[in-house]
Amino acid sequence: MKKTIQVQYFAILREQAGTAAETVQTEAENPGELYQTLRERHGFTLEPAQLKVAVNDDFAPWDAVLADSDRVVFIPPVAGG
Amino acid sequence: MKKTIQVQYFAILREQAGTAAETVQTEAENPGELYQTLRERHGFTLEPAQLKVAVNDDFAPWDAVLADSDRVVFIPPVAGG
Amino acid sequence: MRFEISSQPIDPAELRRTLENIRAGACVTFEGWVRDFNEGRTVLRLAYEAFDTLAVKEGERILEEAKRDFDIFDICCVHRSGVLELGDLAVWVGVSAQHRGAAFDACRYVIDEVKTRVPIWKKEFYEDGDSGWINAGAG
Amino acid sequence: MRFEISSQPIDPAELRRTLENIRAGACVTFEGWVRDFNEGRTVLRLAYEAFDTLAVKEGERILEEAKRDFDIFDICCVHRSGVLELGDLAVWVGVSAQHRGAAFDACRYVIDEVKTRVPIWKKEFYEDGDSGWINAGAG
Repeated sequence: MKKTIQVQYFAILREQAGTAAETVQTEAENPGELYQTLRERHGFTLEPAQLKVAVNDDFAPWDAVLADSDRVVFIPPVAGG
Repeated sequence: MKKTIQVQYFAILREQAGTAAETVQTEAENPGELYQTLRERHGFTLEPAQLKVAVNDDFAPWDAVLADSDRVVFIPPVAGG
Repeated sequence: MRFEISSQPIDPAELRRTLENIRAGACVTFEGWVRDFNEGRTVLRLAYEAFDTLAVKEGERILEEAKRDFDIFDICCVHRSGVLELGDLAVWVGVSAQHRGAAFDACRYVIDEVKTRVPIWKKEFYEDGDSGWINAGAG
Repeated sequence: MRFEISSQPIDPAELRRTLENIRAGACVTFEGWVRDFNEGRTVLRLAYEAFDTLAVKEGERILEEAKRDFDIFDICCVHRSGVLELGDLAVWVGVSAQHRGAAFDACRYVIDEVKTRVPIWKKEFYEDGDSGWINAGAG
């Protein structure tokens, strides 16, 4: 079943996607499947192992079950300070 | 042979001596002997083992040879910061 | 206790005042400054981008961990976002405590954790016209 | 590099500015504050007394050791003398360095050494009217 996911992009992912956010209709069960789809579409260079995931503004596992209207962020390696 | 030594006192030694400085005529060979004399005179409570010594504005050993006009300071345990 | 992402310049003197406490004997601060050289390249300026909501949430968790694990009174961290020039203050951490050991340890804990856990990204702009996101190796 | 005994209030913002350097990525500061309680007694105020010439000489030696042993750019320490009230700044140490590890380590080294080596003495004045020199046990 298709659901609507809000995806927000930061840093190198934002630049590679060419947008800071998009709304995706997807059958992806979890962030892992969703990244696979979006990586093919946008040509993201980062491997999943280099990323973390946030669902609805908190960290979540790659196999978290996605629900309709969830907000997802893929988090590149951080570099604060 | 008597020599003239300028002694300066700080903190608890200043209070126990009742003065910040005095000029002493002494036959003391070194700061150890000098402290012994001054301790008897002023009733200093600190043992030599609790003190350090400065001669002419730098740290010196207790058995440093004192010369005429030397400036001596007995240094109570410090407590900066 | 306060963690903040700020798009405006950080005023360290003002932040330091928020830590004042007459029961505190020690205050340790860390400042991260934009420097002109990194990994062999001359840097002209930086841009920080933050995932604000999660950054604040994770930053507050780090400060709570520091409060729990070290004997401190107060702790504060502010991290810049946006474009920064050489010499600008990028991040400020301040801790007040009864004794200095806990203040040093907590301050260092916070900056170490912030650098690895808080979703903030740094883009460097180089003298040669190139630019790049730090840590975002081609993979 | 500067070590100073000051009979006047310390201005941390002004001292911090003296450390600025666009090659530096980190600045760590330590402040010692007069607190209201020590070893079970309520403190009203402090007096610091320093053997100025030797204090500056020994303080400068400590800063030189820090410059030699840690990879830092600049380092500064100012210690108050005279009467201080609760909350007053008694000692300030600041270090700038390329990286934070050296800045933390050097800052901590300096304050640890200053507290045990520099000839400065502290008298505490208590709520009950008593007073005493710290560390000057009756022997």
